[in-house]
Parts: sequence; C-alpha cells; structure tokens
Amino acid sequence: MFEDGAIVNELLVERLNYFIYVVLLLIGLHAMISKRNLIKKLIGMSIFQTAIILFYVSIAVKEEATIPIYKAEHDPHGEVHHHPEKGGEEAEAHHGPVALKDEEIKQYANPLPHVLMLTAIVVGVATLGLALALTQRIYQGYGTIEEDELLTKIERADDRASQSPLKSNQSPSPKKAKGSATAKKATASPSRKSGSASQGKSAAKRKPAKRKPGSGGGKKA
Amino acid sequence: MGVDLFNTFILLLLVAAALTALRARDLITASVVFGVYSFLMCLLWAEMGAVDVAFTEATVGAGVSTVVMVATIFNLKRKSSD
Amino acid sequence: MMENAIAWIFIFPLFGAVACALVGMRQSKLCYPISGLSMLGATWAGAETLMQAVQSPVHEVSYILGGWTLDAFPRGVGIEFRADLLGALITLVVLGVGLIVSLYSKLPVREETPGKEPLFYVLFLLQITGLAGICLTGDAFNLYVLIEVAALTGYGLIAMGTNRAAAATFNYLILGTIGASLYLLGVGYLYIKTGTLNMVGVQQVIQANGLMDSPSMQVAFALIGLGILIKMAFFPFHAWLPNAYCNAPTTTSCLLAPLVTKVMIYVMIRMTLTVFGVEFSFESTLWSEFMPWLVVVAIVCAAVMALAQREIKRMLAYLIVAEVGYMVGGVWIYNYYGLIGSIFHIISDACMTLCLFLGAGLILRKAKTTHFDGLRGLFAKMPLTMIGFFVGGFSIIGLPPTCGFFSKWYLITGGMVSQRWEYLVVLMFSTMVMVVLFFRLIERIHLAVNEEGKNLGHGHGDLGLTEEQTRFDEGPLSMLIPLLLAASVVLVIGIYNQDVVNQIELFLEPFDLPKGTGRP
Amino acid sequence: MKLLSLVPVVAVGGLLLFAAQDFPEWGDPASPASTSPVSSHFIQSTGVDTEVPNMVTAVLADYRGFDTMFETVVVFIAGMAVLAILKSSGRRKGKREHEVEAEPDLIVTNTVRLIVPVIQIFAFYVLAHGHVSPGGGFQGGVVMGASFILVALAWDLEVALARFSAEKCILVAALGIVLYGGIGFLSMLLGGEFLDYAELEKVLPVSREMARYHAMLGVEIGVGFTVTAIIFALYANLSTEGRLKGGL
Repeated sequence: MFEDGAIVNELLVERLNYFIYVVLLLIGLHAMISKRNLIKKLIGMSIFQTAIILFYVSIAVKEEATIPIYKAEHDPHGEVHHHPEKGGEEAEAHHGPVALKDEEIKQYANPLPHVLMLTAIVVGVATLGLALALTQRIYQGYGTIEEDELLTKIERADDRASQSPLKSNQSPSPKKAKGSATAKKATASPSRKSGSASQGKSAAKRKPAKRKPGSGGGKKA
Repeated sequence: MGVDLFNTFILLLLVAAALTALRARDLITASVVFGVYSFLMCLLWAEMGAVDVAFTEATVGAGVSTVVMVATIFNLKRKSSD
Repeated sequence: MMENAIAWIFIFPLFGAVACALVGMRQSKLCYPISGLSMLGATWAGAETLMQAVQSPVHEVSYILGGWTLDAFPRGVGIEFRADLLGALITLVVLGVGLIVSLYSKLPVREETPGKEPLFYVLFLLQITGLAGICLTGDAFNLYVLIEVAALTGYGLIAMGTNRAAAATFNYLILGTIGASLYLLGVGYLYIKTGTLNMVGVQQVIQANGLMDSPSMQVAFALIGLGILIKMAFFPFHAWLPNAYCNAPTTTSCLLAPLVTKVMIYVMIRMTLTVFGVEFSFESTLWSEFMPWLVVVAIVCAAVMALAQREIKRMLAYLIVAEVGYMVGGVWIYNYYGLIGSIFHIISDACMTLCLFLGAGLILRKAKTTHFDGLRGLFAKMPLTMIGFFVGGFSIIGLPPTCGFFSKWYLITGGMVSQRWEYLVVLMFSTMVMVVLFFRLIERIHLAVNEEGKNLGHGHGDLGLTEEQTRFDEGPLSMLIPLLLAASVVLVIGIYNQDVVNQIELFLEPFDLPKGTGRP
Repeated sequence: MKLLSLVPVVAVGGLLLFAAQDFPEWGDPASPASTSPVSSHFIQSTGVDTEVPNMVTAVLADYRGFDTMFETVVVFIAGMAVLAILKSSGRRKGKREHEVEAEPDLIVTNTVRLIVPVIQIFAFYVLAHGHVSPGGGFQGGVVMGASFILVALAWDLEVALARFSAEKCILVAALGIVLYGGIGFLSMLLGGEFLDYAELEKVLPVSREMARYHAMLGVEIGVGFTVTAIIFALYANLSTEGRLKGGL
C-alpha cells in the first residue's frame, strides 16, 4: 500500500516496530470509521490505542539495556550492604543510596514512557467500559447495534419528534394542556413510550415502530 | 541492528490477530481473538523491557476487558454484519 | 492557604465529587448544596489565583506538584501547574460557569434524572475539575489525562438522558477518542524529539536544538492540531456536537455547551503560543496559509445549517460550531488583534452561550417544547427569562454593550489589519445570519404567525392565544436567578471590556506577533 | 462509504510514515528521548530521592503522582458513568439470546474455591511489592477485582454481590480517591506542595526519602481500592444491564 522504495526498505529492515505500529494504528482507525457494528468499532478503538502504546514503548527501548528496576548493585536497599531493609536511617548510615554515574544510565531502559503508558492503558479500559455500557443502552432502546439500522431508526424517531407542536395540536383544540405535554414528551424522549394521550393517526403509526426493537432481541435459537 | 526474529514473529502475529478480530462475524470470537491480540502485545512489551506496562496489559487488556466485552455481548446480538 | 490557591481549584471539586458519592448514597438531597459549596470555593480559589497572576512581576503563578524543582534544562521532572494570565482567566470563566450552572441544577436534575442525582453531581464536579485542570496544567501529558477526565465525564453526563442521547454519545465517544488519541500520538512525537513533556521545556528544546524544520515536529504539530480540532467540533468534525447537546439533560447541555469547545480552543492557543512557539506554529508550518480558508468554509456551512433549524437547542448547537470557526480564525489569521479577539471571544462566548442555554432550559420547562412554533406569547408569560435569553442572543449577534460586540470588534480589527478579507466577509455574513435567526425568534415570540406564515391571531396585538396561555408564569427562582446572573455577567464584561483586554494584552506582550499589515 | 473512509486513514498513514524517516534508530541509546536530562534524572536519582528500586513505580506514584491521581479518577468516573448510564434505564423487551439456566458446576466451584484465596493473596503481593518488582496498585487492584469476577462467573452474581455489594463498591472506590487525595492534601497542609510526600516526615518517624517511599505505598493502596471496586462494578453492571440480578 505504501510504495516508496527507500522508505519501505528502511522501515521494514531498520524500523519494523515503527512500521507495524503505523499498520496497527491504521487498521484500528479504519475499523473505527468504517465498521458498522458498534462492538467492532470498539475493538478497532482498542487496537488504535494499543498501537499508540506500542509506539511509546518503542521510544523507551535502548539496546543492551535492562528493565527499569535497579539491579542489586544499585538497589538503595540492596543485598550489597549488610543492613538489609529496616528503617532508612540505619541503612543510610552504613550505605546510603547513591546516584548512578552518567555512564550507568545506559544500562536501564527509559522509565518515563512506561509510566505514561500505564496511564494510557487505564484510560483506554475506562473508555471501553463506558462505551460498552452505551452499547447496551443503545440496544435496549433501539434493538440493534448495527450503525446503519440504528440510523434509520433514529431518523424515524427524530421525524416524529421534530414535528411542529402546532401541527400535532391542530386537530383537537390547541388549548388543552394534554396536547402540549405529548409534544414535550416526544421532543425530550422520542423513544420512551409516548404514553396514553391518544393522537389518532400518529399514535397508530408510532406503535408498530416501537414494537420492532423488542422483536430483534426476542429471536430464539 | 534493528529487530530480532522473536520480535518480528510477534509483530506479524499481531497484525494477523488484529485483522482476524475485525473480520470475525461472531462477536464472541472477535473479542476472544482480541484477547489474544492483547496478550501478544503484552509479550512484545515484556520483551522490550516494559515489564510494568506488560503486566498491566496482561491483567487489563487480555483479562478484564475481554471478560467485560464477552459479558456485554451476551446481552446483545452475537452476530455482526461485517 | 493563599499560596496554595491554585491547588484549591481542583481540591474543592475533586473532594466535593467524592463527598457526593459517599453522602449521596444515603442523602441524595445533600448533593446540591455540596456541589454549590465546592464550586463556590473553587471560584474563590480561581479568583485568588488570577489576582496572584496579575500581581506577580512575571504575570504567572507556577506550582510544581510533588515539590520537585524545575531548575534543570529542560524542565519536566515533576508536573507543573502554570497559571499565566490566559490560563487564569479561562479557569475563572470555567469555574464561574460551573458555579452558575450548579446553582441552576437543582430542579432539572431532580426531575430529568430521578434517582441519579448523586451520580450526576459526581460527574458534574469532576467535569469542572478536568476542564479547570486543562486550563492550568503545564505538562503536555497531564493535559491528555485531564482531557480524558473531561471527556469521560461528558459522555456520562450526556448519556444520562434519553436513549437518543446514548446513541449520540456513542458517536461523540468514537470521535472524541480519535481526537484525544491523535493528541497523545502527537505528544509522543514531541517527546521523541525533545525528551521532555513540560510545555515550557519543549519550547526551550525547540529553540535550543533548532527543531524548526524537523519532519517529526511538523507531524507532531499536525497530529496535535488535528486532535484538538476534532475535540473542539471544528466544522468537518462537528457531527457529534448537535445531537449530543440537543438530547442531553438540560443541566448537562448548560454546562458542556459553553465550556468544552471553548476550553479546547484555549488548548490550541496554548499549543501554538507556549509549546511550539509563534515562530514554529505560524511560520514553519503551512497552517496559517490554509486554516483561514477552512475557517471560511466552516463558518459559512455552520451558519447555513443553523438557519435551517426549527428548534432552539439545535440552532444554538450549530451557532456554537460557527463560533468555534470565529475563534479558530482569529488565531490563524496570525495577528495580534486577531488573537486578542480570539481569547476575548472565548470568554464572552462562554458567557453568552451559557445565557442562551440556561434560557432554553427554562423555555423547555415552561413551554414544554423548544420548537419555534411553540414559543408564541412567551414574552408575556415569562418576560424575565426572555430578557435573559435575548441578552445572550444580542451578544451573539454582537450588539453593544454586550461583550460579544467587543470581542467581535477585535476579531474584525485583526482581519482588517492582516488583510484577510475573506475572513472579514464571512464574519459579516454570519453576523447577518445571526441577526436573521434571533429576530425570527423574536417575531415568533411576539407575533402570531405559524410555519407557513399564516396568521393565527385575529388582528393587531392578538396572538391567537387564550388568557391562560399568556398569563404571567415565570420559571422557578432557582433557575431564573442564575440566568439573570449570567445575563448581567454578559453586560458587565461588555462594559468593563477594557480591563479584560488589558490582561490579555499583558499576556500577549512577550510573544512577537505582527501588529500591522506585515503578513509574510 | 468504504472508500471514503480510506481517505483519512491513508492521510494519517502518510503523515506518520513521513515522520518515521526522521526517527532515531530503533533502540538507539543516544536518541533525544533517552539522553534527555529528564529521563536521566529518573534513572540516576530515583534511588536517592525516594529509595524505591522500581523506577516506574517511583515515577508513577511520586514524580508524576498527579497524573496517577487523575488516572484513578478516570477509573472512578468510568464506574460512576456506567452506573449512571445503565441504572434503571428500562427493561429489555425480548429474552436474551443465550439464556442459560444452570446450577453452579461442582468442579468449577470447588476449583474456584481453591483458587480465589490464592489470587487475592497474589493481588496483595503485587500491590505491596510494586516498589521492588513489576506491579503496583493498579495491577493489584485489577487482579483483586478479577477474583470477584471469578466468583460471579463460577456461582452467580448474587453470590459475588453478597461479598462485595454494589453500595460497597461505590464506597470503596470513593475511599480510594480520598486516600490518594488525602495523602496529597495532608502533605500540603504540612507545608509542602500538593502531593509533596517528603513533608510527611513531620508525622512519620522516618527520613524524607523514606517518607516518600511509604507515602507511595499508601497512594498505591488507594489506587488499588478504587480499581478493585470499579472493575467489579463494571462487570456486575455490564453483565446484567445495570439490574444487578441474574448475570451471565
């Protein structure tokens, strides 16, 4: 897909990590935009986020370096001295923790991106949990988690809701408080059961549309 | 220089897992494969020296998010149109 | 306590939120006073911080969380809170809006989300925490975390409403996550080249290492910019905004509509001025070449779409999209006056949008609809509400002495001085559209015409309504007073505009922005 | 639609690959991010500043403790928002597609009975040992929350809720934040900045460095509380559509 001799060669040989991160990111982004199923969108979202995390972790890598936890010889409470653990003061008196020398820094991977990514993972799972709750709520309301079906159902509901209150009130007398109450309900909560206030034609139209969501979930295997 | 064999292998598996998770018509399959993807990612990070991140991803990505996702899908339709 | 005023800004709402969660399980009635009190405390702390920033010789308050020093080059060992004049001003606006909305929230929350008041107030207070934190933080990654705090609370607050709101929130969530993730990615690119996350530190490294032409930095700028544009609902990415705000519970839309987009514009200004620097943002990138044209398209489209709406809330939502276009344009015409206008417009737009949404909430409550046709005779019925609402409306149009006039004045000056005629024309066009919109509303409210222009009344002054429908019937005081408060704030900022502008000028002084026609 | 959605994808991809040419070599110890004084400071002086051997924990809970506080808040928000979204949001009309009515399986329940205490002790270990090995409050909290999820899976949600009710979830989650914020607040009251744990030496009988060390442990426990409660609350709400009855 990305034909450009030098760059591709360089990427595949030298920077495969960076290349794969871009590929994963694009897979995720594409899924978020073009998948119709809401759960699929969320899987795409998670792939998108993990790709970014992969990128950050790649920044932190150093050749020949170990994980960012002090080795025994650098450990402030290490085994090297003979007063392991116990209160800091006592240990300090014999063998206080020492700052690493400049050339020793190379021995450890960069801890900062790791920290940032811990936070990002947590944010990711929080977003995922919230989004799953939204999906359930949408399924309760509309009986589908396919975006295209959802859109048609929402449009139908919106059409009902955005009707002018004058029009819906016209045939009976406009003074009745009941009429305006119905209009409010339809505006504020198009999908909630629009109650008992019979509106003749429009109510008859409403009912079957309301029933549909239930039948989607009620299919038995 | 660059990336060793193990790394390359996992990277390619990752792409495969991501594509499979997005192609599966059955959402339970998709979320389980997504768990696999997360676990591969966790392996990769552990190999790259990010042990804390790998640990978190193993517990969260491969563990809890998969469970929560499956729990959600049980309340929804299992089939996906794409 | 005084020297820690900046910390109290987030301590009050954070602990208030936790208290709501703990107390609210048993006594949900206590949540309203708790939220009001913690907002009051936070607003006091915000005002105190602003005073400190004004009085300090360098015009900023720096507060390093965790007590780490920042002396090393580049800075960035700890996380810094930096309240310069811009940050402190916007924070105060955020907190002020939060305070007014928290006063307003008593009845709508109880009625629209019964049984969920504690949850609502928890999310409400954390939303304020996030937004105020965004305005104060001096660390690029901390900004991401706070953006997500504000975003997640926003999703929760909106989706509390109807099922329709949940469906709209899902779109918002997907787009919002893309935006925030792109921002995060951009920060990664910044970090890979500069090695620090502190905003001032990044700027120091860019200057010291000559990173002006680095492709990575260009891409970082593009990613961060794109992410923020998505979050602020700039025109092609605005799709989530109208549905989300229209279907949200009243209090939610009153809180989110004035703040979320505005705070993101603040972030954009922060990024261009403080993080990347004027030279990089405006001269090394092509953004100042093509953004004004995108702004033109954005404002025209948003204004036309606003014109097509038949419902107050939806119309206001599109007006927000148009206003976002104004402010983005004010930044990217790359001019001293344009930037003053942009910053001032953030403040005034927050106030007037607040006014309008508070008014719309009251209208919805009394008239049971926000559709244009349901508004007849409202002026007789609820005159105070309508006055408050139209103060906001006139400010959006830009009539003196409301604050909207003065901010628009600076935007126009900026456009004129930098000879961006296309921006000027489009500003005039959208002002015309807003005049049409609001005078059409006034007509609906005072005259008795319906959709087809048919007169429903029987002669002059007759609205075709019964006595009962025009009887004086104002909304409850707990909602009316905040509205009038907001309206008076719009007027007060308008009258004392010079004081606000002075502070903005003090903030912009150190940046070397072109003041004349000298566009490169 | 499919083709249209490719446009932003290709645009972003091109942008990212354009920047990749400029990147330092993979794993290059001389890259700006690795040589920056910020990251060097963390590697060099974490031991001196805080006496914590695991730099990631030290940076997470101390140097960048403010981030982590809001990370905890984000988890808390997610729990509250899920409650707010699903709470009494109307009944589903149809029956569930996979309604399973089965007695808890003997083998499964007995295995879980054996495993759960081990998991929970492991969770405490992960939390407490985060200073010297990978782990910490977040990971420990997730493992702990997962143990309750396991109980819910093996028996029923009611059994798990009897041990950790929904109200307790909110309580524990809020307490976690109070603990975290409280430690930060206390250090502010003692004269430092918010989250400046070193000031806690005035109330703890230890040196400034060890005060940071111990405060970090306290903070991690706070994170663990919140995460445990919210992870379980997430599962409980999502598996029952917010009714907290029935379950998988």
